[in-house]
Amino acid sequence: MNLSPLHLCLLFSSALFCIGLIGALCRSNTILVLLGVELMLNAANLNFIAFWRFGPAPSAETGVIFVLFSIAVAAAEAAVGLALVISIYRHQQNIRLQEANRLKG
Amino acid sequence: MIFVLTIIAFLTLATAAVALALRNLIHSALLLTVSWSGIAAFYLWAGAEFVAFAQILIYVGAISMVVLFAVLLTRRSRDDFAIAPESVGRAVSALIAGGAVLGVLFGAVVSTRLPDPPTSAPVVTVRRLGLQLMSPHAAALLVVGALLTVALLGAVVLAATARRDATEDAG
Amino acid sequence: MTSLPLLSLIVFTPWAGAALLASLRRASPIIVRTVSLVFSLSTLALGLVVLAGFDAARTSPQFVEQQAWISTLNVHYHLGLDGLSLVLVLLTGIVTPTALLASWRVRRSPRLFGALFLFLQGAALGVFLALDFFHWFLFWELSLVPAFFLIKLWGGAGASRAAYQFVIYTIGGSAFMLLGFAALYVATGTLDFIQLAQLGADGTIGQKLAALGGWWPTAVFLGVLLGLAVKVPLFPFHTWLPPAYAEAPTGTSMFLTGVMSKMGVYGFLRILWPLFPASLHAAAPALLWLALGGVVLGAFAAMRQIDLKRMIAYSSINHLSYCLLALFAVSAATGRAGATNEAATAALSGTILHIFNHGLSAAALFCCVGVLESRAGGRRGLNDFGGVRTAAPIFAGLCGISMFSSLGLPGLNGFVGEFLIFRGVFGLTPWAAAVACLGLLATALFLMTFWQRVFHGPTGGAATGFKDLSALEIATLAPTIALIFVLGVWPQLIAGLINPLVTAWAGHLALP
Amino acid sequence: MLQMTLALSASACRSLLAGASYLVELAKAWRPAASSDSLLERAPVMLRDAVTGFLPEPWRWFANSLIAIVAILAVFGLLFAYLTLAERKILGRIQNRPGPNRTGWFGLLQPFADGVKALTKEDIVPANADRVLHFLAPVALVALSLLGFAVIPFGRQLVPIELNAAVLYFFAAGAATELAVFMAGWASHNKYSLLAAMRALAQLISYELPLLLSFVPVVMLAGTLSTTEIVAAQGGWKWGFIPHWYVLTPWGFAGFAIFMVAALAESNRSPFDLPEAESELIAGHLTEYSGFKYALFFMAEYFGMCALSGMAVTLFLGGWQAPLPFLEFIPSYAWFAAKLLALLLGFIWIRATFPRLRMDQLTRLAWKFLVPLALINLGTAAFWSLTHDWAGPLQLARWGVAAVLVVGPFVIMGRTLSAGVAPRKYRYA
Amino acid sequence: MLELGAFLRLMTLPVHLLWLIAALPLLAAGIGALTPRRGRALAAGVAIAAMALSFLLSCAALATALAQPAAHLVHNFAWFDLGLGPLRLGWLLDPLTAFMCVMVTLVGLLIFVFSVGYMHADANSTRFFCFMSVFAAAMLGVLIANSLLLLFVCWELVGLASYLLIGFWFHKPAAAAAAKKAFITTRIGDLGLLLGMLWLYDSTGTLLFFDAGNGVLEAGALGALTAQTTIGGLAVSTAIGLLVFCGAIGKSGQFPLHVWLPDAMEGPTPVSALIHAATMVAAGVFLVARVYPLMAADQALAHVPIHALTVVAFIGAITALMGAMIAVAQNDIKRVLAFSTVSQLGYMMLALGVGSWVAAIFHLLTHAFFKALLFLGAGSVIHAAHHEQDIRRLGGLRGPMRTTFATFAIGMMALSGVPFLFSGFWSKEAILHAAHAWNGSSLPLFAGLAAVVLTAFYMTRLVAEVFFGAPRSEAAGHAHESPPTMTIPLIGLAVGAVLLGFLGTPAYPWLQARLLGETEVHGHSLLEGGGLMMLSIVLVALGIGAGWAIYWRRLRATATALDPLERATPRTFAALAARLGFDELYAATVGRLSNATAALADALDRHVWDGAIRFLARLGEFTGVVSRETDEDMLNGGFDAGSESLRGTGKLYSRAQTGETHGYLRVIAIGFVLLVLIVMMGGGQ
Repeated sequence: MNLSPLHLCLLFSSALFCIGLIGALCRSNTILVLLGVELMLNAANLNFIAFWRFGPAPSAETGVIFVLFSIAVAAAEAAVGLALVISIYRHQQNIRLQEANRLKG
Repeated sequence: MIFVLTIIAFLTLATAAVALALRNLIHSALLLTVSWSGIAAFYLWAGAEFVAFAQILIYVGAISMVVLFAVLLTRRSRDDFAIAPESVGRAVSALIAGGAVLGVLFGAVVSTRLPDPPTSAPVVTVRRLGLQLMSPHAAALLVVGALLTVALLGAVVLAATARRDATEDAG
Repeated sequence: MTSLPLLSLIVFTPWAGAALLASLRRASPIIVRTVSLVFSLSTLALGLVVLAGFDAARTSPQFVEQQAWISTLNVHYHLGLDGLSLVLVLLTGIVTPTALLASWRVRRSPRLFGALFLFLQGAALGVFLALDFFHWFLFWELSLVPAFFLIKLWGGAGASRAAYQFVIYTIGGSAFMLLGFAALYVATGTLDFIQLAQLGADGTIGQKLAALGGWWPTAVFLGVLLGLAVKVPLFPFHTWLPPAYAEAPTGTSMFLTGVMSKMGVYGFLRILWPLFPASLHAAAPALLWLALGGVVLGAFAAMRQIDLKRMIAYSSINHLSYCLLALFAVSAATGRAGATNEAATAALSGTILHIFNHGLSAAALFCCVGVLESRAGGRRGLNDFGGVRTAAPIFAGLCGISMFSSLGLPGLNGFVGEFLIFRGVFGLTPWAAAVACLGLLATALFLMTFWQRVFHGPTGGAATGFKDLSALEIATLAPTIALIFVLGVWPQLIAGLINPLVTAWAGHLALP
Repeated sequence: MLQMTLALSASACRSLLAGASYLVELAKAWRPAASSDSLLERAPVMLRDAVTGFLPEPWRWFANSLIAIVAILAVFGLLFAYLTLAERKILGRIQNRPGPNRTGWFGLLQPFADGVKALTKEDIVPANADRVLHFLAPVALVALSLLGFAVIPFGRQLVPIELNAAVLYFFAAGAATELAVFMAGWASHNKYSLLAAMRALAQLISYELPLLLSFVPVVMLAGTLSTTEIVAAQGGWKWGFIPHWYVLTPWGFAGFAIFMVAALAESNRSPFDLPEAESELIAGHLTEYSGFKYALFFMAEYFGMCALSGMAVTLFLGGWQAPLPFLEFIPSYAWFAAKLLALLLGFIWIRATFPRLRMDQLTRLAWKFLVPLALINLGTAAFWSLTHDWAGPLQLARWGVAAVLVVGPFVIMGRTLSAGVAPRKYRYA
Repeated sequence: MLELGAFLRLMTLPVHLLWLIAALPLLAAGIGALTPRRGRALAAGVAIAAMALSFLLSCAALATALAQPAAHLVHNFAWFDLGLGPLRLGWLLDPLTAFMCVMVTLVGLLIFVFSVGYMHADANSTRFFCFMSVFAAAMLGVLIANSLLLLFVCWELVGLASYLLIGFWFHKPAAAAAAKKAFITTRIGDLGLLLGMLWLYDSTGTLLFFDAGNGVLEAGALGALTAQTTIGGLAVSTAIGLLVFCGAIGKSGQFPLHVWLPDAMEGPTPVSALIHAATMVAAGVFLVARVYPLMAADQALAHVPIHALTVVAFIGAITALMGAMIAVAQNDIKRVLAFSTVSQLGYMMLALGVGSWVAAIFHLLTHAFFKALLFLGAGSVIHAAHHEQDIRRLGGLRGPMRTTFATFAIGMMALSGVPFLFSGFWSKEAILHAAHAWNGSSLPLFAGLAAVVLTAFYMTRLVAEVFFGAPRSEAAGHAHESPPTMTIPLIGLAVGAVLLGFLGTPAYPWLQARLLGETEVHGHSLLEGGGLMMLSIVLVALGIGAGWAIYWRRLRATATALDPLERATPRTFAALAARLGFDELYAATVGRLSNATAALADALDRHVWDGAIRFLARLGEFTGVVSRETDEDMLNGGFDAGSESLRGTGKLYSRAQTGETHGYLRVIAIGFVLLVLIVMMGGGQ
């Protein structure tokens, strides 16, 4: 098996992604779920950088710029998500995700 | 340099995993900052200097703060910081699902033939990045600016308490 | 030459003003009025800027702005200005502030009033400057919306009905025009006026439409004609006009007659004539009769009106029919032996001058009737007054000047346009000019009756305790009156802008 | 055998050659004709190269870095020590008392006495505290404060790391210190500590914004994030005597002022020292710290102050550039030091002069005054940059407009601000 | 006789400055318009000063014109650009213009002075002087215009001034109605003038009278106009001439548009004197005289149905006779004079028609003086008698008002044509001679002779009723002489009414010669054509004698006593007193027709056109109702059933929505895995 650096980077990011996924799946605390999602986002960013760094045309900064935007979006997501957490807390006095199901069909 | 990468990756993965498994939320958040810094280090290693510092500035400087505030604001007493253990069933199902994804991803990555990396690391100057952002990606930049503003306002509106206590102005 | 998009500025500054007014929720009425006045004045200011850079010797559009807009439809954002447009822009720039000043005392929601007015102004300007049918039609229809509300919300007792009639009638007409242009687009693949005019000049439009089917050219021509005829209005499509003008508030009446009625004539000159010269030529003898009907019957119907606003409205029909009369006479004479370029030039110059002059004098007359109405608590009947001149000499003087201008007294602006129209029409179709003289006579009759009943005789009726004009009202009327004098003595001011254009138009007389 | 001898001699020759070439290189560096810089100017670099020059490439880099770190630690450690002394002496003079004057001549040994005292004091950890974090907090704080020095050009060639995004790096490192403050407050397991930490965080976050915004014009005008290039962009003189420092332009002056105010707040200096003042929440997050950990916090504060001052010098005051052409013979690092010390003196002076702000005034100042001002300043700078080709009388107009853009908002918003100084109405009292 | 202008030779007025004559009164009008009501002295002073200056300028212009009487001095300029060429206007100076200008400014000056006294009690006298100045400016503009268009412009402005001045006391309904009537009636004629002008413009391409050979009154254009024929075989020049003459009919109160002129006496008396006696009404005569080459162009043509001048002659003759007849039966002092004016204008037209335009102008000038004199005298009487105008209620004013009586008597004798001493005699003789010499028809001559008798008769009646006998009302009893501002103009005009005649006696027809552009004056014997002169002297004597016999001998005793003629032939007298019923006739025909047209137009609008639209609207409404019914009953029912079943399905699916986020996440993860597996399996092939 001949793994290039790019392979390693991808494996790394997949692992990070799955850690985030498992965290988001098994924890019932909304904040932790959010953190898991953030990790998954980071894993995606990692991929962008990796493909940019080891990709065929690294002269174009597209990957970098994409990550910049992605980070900005993640920041927005975190801010809104945590604000939602706080308002959920205000409603049900805890932040257990499985209890926040009032809109179910 | 693969060696450096390996260390970084290991550190990052470990802290992330531990952070998501910890019972103390504060510790989780703090550990995650380490993980994020690791990712930043990876960026630095890959030559994306600007992104690395942006990652630190935003994740370590801002998001972690917000998370910590959120944790502090959603607990009644100090002892609540540690949260009750999760149900075993869910943990198992999560592990199975996550494991399946991991397996699939690993399989996919390993079985894919990727092009050989270029010999030298690409150089990206901040100036070029700025020019790229301002000319071809200017629209996206504006949209992101608007998004951040809206997110800021939205977060404030969501998190602010309704003002019921005008009478308390007696001072 | 500056690279500023002047024409876009002209069109959209009033809309910006409207938006600003819409956002000024808490502003006091005085601020609202000032803001709307200032924004409406922008047209005049920008119009003068354009005038400074305007090359009167060129007949093609100037200050052109052209950008691809909807490429699948071959639609361009295309603005341009020639002498005709410039004259109309200047007219709008003069009439709108005057109308807003005349509405200064509007109590009911001045903010909405101002915003709607500015919106209306912008739409009218868009019509005068657009060179692509697509947004020309947008502006054309958009002008109806504010006009509708201005009539309905601020009008008199029958305003609602009049507004509905106005809008539905006009939209009904425009619908046919839209269909016509749809067919035109299908046939030619362009909606650009300049390209279409070129196609129209060499008869390509007719051939292409005929390729769709034998009756298509006629149908398309009739559709477009209908849309424009309703707007002007051409006799007998004019029945919406008297109630709409009569029921509208004073300022709106001024704008309707001063600017909006000109949109129709503009359409005739900009669209119908260049695009369908052959069809118009064929239809012109019949249309000539309709225009004569408007001239004569409009004036005679005015004699019969008790409501002063309706009277002035009918007079507007009469005056606009003069403009169309000239155009139809020119078109009918196309290619006929003995039709001289001099006569055609005079007729077309007269049309454009008359558009401008009638805009001024009719707006001033409506303003005067508005003053009467406001003093008499809403009454504006012919017999409600008497001896106003004794009580209000200044008002009588200014009203008299606008009246004599409308009547075509030499030395005032109204005469120049009428004289040129008559000169041209006489040169092309003498009998039509002779018949149209009846309209002149009837105009004199009803205006004299108006003047005699309202201003002369012993003071009585609603004229008791009549106050003379306030400084504000004088300021409202004075610029218009001054222009009436100036243009009466020095018509070159306007004529100089359109001479080459009109000469070029008249040069197209010899058609295939 | 012969082969072995040959190989040995060859390697010896090679190393000899290497040594010779090294010497030649050194000599080249010494030769004055190579550059116009004076000997004194090049001394630090030459000294470093003399030490590390013989090492192979990757190691040399490593060693250079080490040397830089050691140098910074030494210089700024000493500076920290004597800054505390200077502060106490100056405060004393301003308050009409002598200040420390017992330990050593003129009190010069006082810092060392303090250090010894701090080292020997008992290290108290509260019973329920989070021990790890309680320990990590001061360490992290000092470490993060030190990070900032890495990109400040102390002299013409004296920049520890040449980074493309140096300014960003600096502020990213600065932002991370907030974490340490939180850790300190939370780990102490003390209500007041936690509250004070939250307050401190609020203040730090609030002032980070004007701090960042105030230097953006500099980046805009210089067109780079690299500190060395920013300093280089400020080189030269107009008409031979007015330096091209950014502080000497309207927007630069405004930016400098905002930067300094925000820097005061960021480093918890008076009059923004609420987080750690004794009379506010009993010294805040420092309550449960004593001994050497407390000293570390103290040290971190002074390091932060120095780093921010150094950044201010770099961004606005022309870095190591001499103020006048004929003063260039004085080495660049001396100029840098002079400017840095002047700013530090300013910090101390301000501490002695201004009363402490209330919490609400503090946040209002940040959000309602500094941030809008900085934003407007951004516009001013944009105007400045767009009008760079204005000459002659237009130049005057350019100055006039820019000055109005700076002074106008200052006056207008200053009025609303002073309205806010009126006694507060307590909503949650 | 010495050349009148011997010393005037020193004065010249270049033609390009001719406009100053008209501009000065216009300036005065502008000042008057801006003067507040109490600034009466200023307004009057400015108006009189401007008029005096204009008079001096006119004298200078006269001198200039007389220096080369045959030339038409012109100054043409462009008004505005029409694309293919400028529209040109111009000033014209020839003896005709110059004489008219002098007359208008002189008479105007005297009347202005008179007005100061007459109007001093009126609150609006600033406005009065303003309007009078407007009139003077416009009238002078008519005179100096070298373009039919410019003439038309000023012509209309004259009409406007006339309108404003007739309606000066607009609070009186009669005055307001008279003003409107005057405006409308003259406008009818003006439309003819407009059409004629358009035709002329279209045919010749210019409206300039004289333009170095290109003007419409010059041979080239006239030749072209006579060469073409139009409807009914008329020469184009005839048609145009007749249309232009329409304007003159309206303005000069000729039959059949004379009805407005008597009503115009509702205005202040100076207005009647200046506008409706001396100048404006004469503008029609002037117009025809001005375009005389055009009117006379068809004379050379033999095969035309009618010559333009023939029409003019007959219209003039009818008007002269009719006016004189009606004047006999009027009781209002101003109306008598008004119908006299109509009659005299008819005389002038007659003169024009029979080919002697110089005689017409001669009579115009003399008539201006004596008729202004008569009107001002009447004004003096009215002023003294507290606005009593009915001659039956006056009487016996000879004693208290000596100056007025003397001057009025001079005017009366001039108008009646008392021989040798009075100007009216000479001008009237000139006309009668011309009519006698005309070979078209002798009817005009007879009509003129009849009018001579009647004129002498009614003037005698007027003087007898007003000045002799005893006062028949209290107002007349308290009458006293008017102030000098009123009497001095009377004396001035009286002098003119006497002397002016000697400018044109057959022995030394200086005026005629100069008007015709001759520098030599060919005198004839005074008694040449003496037979006609004797006849007319006899006729004048007959008229005065009849008046003496009927009115003077037996003076009226009371105001209510019947007129002797009325006693004799009540029906004729009634018909004449009712002005032969023209007003009623017009009201019954033209008025009713226009009202019917208006009603028709209005009804068409209200019922036919609007009805059609309403019908269309109803149709649309009906379609809407049908469509709604269809929608509600047929289409909606089906949709309702469909959506009911959809809702059931939706409920079924909604059970899958547990609301548990983890569940969703898990499903996503599993779905992702499956997707990747499928792709990989598929991609392997």
